[in-house]
Amino acid sequence: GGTLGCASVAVGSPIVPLGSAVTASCTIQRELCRGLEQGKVRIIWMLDNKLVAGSQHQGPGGTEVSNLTLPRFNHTQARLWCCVEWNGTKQRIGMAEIRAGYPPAKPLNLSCILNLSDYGLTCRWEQGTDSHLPTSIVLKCAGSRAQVVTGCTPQGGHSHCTVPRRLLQLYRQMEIWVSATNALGTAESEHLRIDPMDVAKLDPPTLQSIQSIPFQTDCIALAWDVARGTEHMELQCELRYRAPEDPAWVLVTGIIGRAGTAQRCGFLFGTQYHFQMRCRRSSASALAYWSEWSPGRNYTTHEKAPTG
Amino acid sequence: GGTLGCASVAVGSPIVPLGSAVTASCTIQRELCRGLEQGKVRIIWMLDNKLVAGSQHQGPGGTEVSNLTLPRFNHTQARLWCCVEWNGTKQRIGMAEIRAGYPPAKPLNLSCILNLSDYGLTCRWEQGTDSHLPTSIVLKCAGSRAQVVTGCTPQGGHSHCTVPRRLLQLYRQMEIWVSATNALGTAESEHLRIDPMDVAKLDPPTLQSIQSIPFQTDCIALAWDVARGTEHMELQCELRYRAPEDPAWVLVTGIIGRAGTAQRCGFLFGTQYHFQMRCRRSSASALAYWSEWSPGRNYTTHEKAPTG
Amino acid sequence: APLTELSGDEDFQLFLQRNLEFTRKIHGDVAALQRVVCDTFQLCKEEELLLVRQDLDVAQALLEQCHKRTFQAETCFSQIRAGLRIYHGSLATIRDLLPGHAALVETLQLDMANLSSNIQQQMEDLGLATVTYPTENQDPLPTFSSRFRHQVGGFFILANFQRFLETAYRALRHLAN
Repeated sequence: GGTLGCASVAVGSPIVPLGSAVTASCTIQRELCRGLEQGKVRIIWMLDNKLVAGSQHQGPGGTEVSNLTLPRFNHTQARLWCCVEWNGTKQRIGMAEIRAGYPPAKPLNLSCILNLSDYGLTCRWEQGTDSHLPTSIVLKCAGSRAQVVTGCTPQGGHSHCTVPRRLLQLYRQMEIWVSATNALGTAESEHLRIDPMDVAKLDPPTLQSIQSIPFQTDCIALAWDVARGTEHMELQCELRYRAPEDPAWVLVTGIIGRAGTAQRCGFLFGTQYHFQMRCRRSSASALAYWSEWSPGRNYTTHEKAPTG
Repeated sequence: GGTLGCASVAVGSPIVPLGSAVTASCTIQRELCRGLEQGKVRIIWMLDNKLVAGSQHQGPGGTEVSNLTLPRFNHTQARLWCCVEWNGTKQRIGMAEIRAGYPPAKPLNLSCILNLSDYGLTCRWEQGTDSHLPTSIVLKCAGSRAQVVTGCTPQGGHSHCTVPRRLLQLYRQMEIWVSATNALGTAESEHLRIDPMDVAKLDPPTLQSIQSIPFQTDCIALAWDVARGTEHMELQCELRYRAPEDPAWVLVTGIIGRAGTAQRCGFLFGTQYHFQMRCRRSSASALAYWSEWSPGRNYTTHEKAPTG
Repeated sequence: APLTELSGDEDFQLFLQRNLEFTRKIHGDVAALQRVVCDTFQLCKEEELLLVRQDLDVAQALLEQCHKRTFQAETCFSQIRAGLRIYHGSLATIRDLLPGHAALVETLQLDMANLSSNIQQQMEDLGLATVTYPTENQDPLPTFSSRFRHQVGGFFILANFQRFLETAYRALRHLAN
């Protein structure tokens, strides 16, 4: 607490749960207070700028002591002033800062995405109710044997941060969680057990060419390429198409393989179709993210071939 | 010049004024050139990819020397290749890069503005004709005793840069100029001798209220406030007003003082007027910038008071 | 020529006009810092802290030769420069107290250094002897035994500096016609 040499303010704890009781004492050693040697010393308490009543008594060694109890402290932050009257003025001679709040809330909905351009792992979560206290929040990242714990710290009060590549173990399970700590306690989110590659977010594939297969004009052949940087991956892709006036997409799933072609029949003749494709790693994890749908490509099928 | 050990190319100067003569020599020490020991050595010159004729003769110590003179070198940048014939092919065995251009042009129309939000001094100038040569351009700033020369360097080929506050001397004359230097010379702009405060660009004042002065209804009183951050300055302000249908503004000059009110008479009754105000520092310098005109304010004067 | 006879000298008058405004600017920035100390630490009224002040050794620069009765221009200028240096150093205490306002404190220190060198150059222009201070300020910073005394120390550094600026301002204005 604030000590003047001549006055010292002590509080039970500078940080308390919101609504709990606060006790404080102000002790004045008169012989150390120039100007307070003579006459009666009347100790006055102020909470921020509001007078509050304490109980004053003589303490050991000729000191004057005033105790104060605030039964329900419901300020998140306040200053407790110990004052005395002197030459007709109220002199502030001691002070203690008190903060009140809650233990940190459990961070929820932790999810991560691996950005394939720099292999940084960006994780997001929901912070929960404000604890009103300085709270340090850290994303923690441990190899499965948890020898080394790395991670990242969100900046500027955001609820996301990015673990740089050099702190990650790729192609192996890691444990990832958020830890929030303040003076009143610590809370941890669920622990994600994932291989960062399982949450890789791919760039969409690109539809290179679409042609009708000459003799069956209701079939088309489609050539596509995977996004740069994903050539080495086992991918699972999907194709969707529809004619402009169709409300619903036709979805073709289970296109496997790294790059290549796909064939599809049953198209109407002389009709313009809009095609899009997307891919994801065919890893076992349910968390795997689909890439965005690729930029669309239009293709108009042949008019019906003259029969006979 | 580029030396191969066995061949060395020397030029008079790697950087020459555009259109001036260029001389070069290529010296071949046969015993150092594996493969050139036997037979006749024929030196061939190429300017970039064009053949040019040199004059070859025997040099000291069994060397072969070829001299070349280009009377009017009008490339801004070219490579001079020394080659020899070998096994029926043309071998490039030496090279010298030559650049040509002009001494830097004198930077013109130097002007500066002090931005009052961060007290950075931004100066602009005109660069003049391109010298075609790598030219370093620096804005220089010296206290009047020129003990310390600071300034700034324009980025990305721009003709402006900003001297940060910590490199400025406020409320005292500084000398500011632009210096351009390349291999062929240096050029300096005019030297500005100004106190940075003299070129401060103020934010406009704000018109707080406009009222008719009750008994002389053709007069109005106008209250205005100076822009934040200029409260300590001696200001010189101007007011302008006009009725919507008037083509010309009425201009009231010489309004002095930091914040305050101004009175003005001769207004028509029951007429809406549009008012604007602007200020500048009333420093002696003719360079002082006016602020923009303040956002306009409309005010409709009273109807004519009933007479008698 | 003694400074007071220079009232007609144009350069000297320009120097005075410029640095009167500069002093007003610095005074305004110190007032802004005082408002921050009041808002942040609830330390607003000097009369409520007189007892505590008796126990704190806080920098205070006196300007005896700048007061009307004992006015001596040349010495007054030197005392202003010496005072600016003392307060320049003790502003570091304020920067520690108010990390969120470090930019305002640094601007204030830059302005104080500029004002001091403006005065120095003017004195040299007038052929007066001057002191050149080393750029880095080696004076040890005062230490405080508690956050409360550190905050009150900061309050009084600013209060003393405001009075110093007001005295210096009156002296400059006395020289200007």
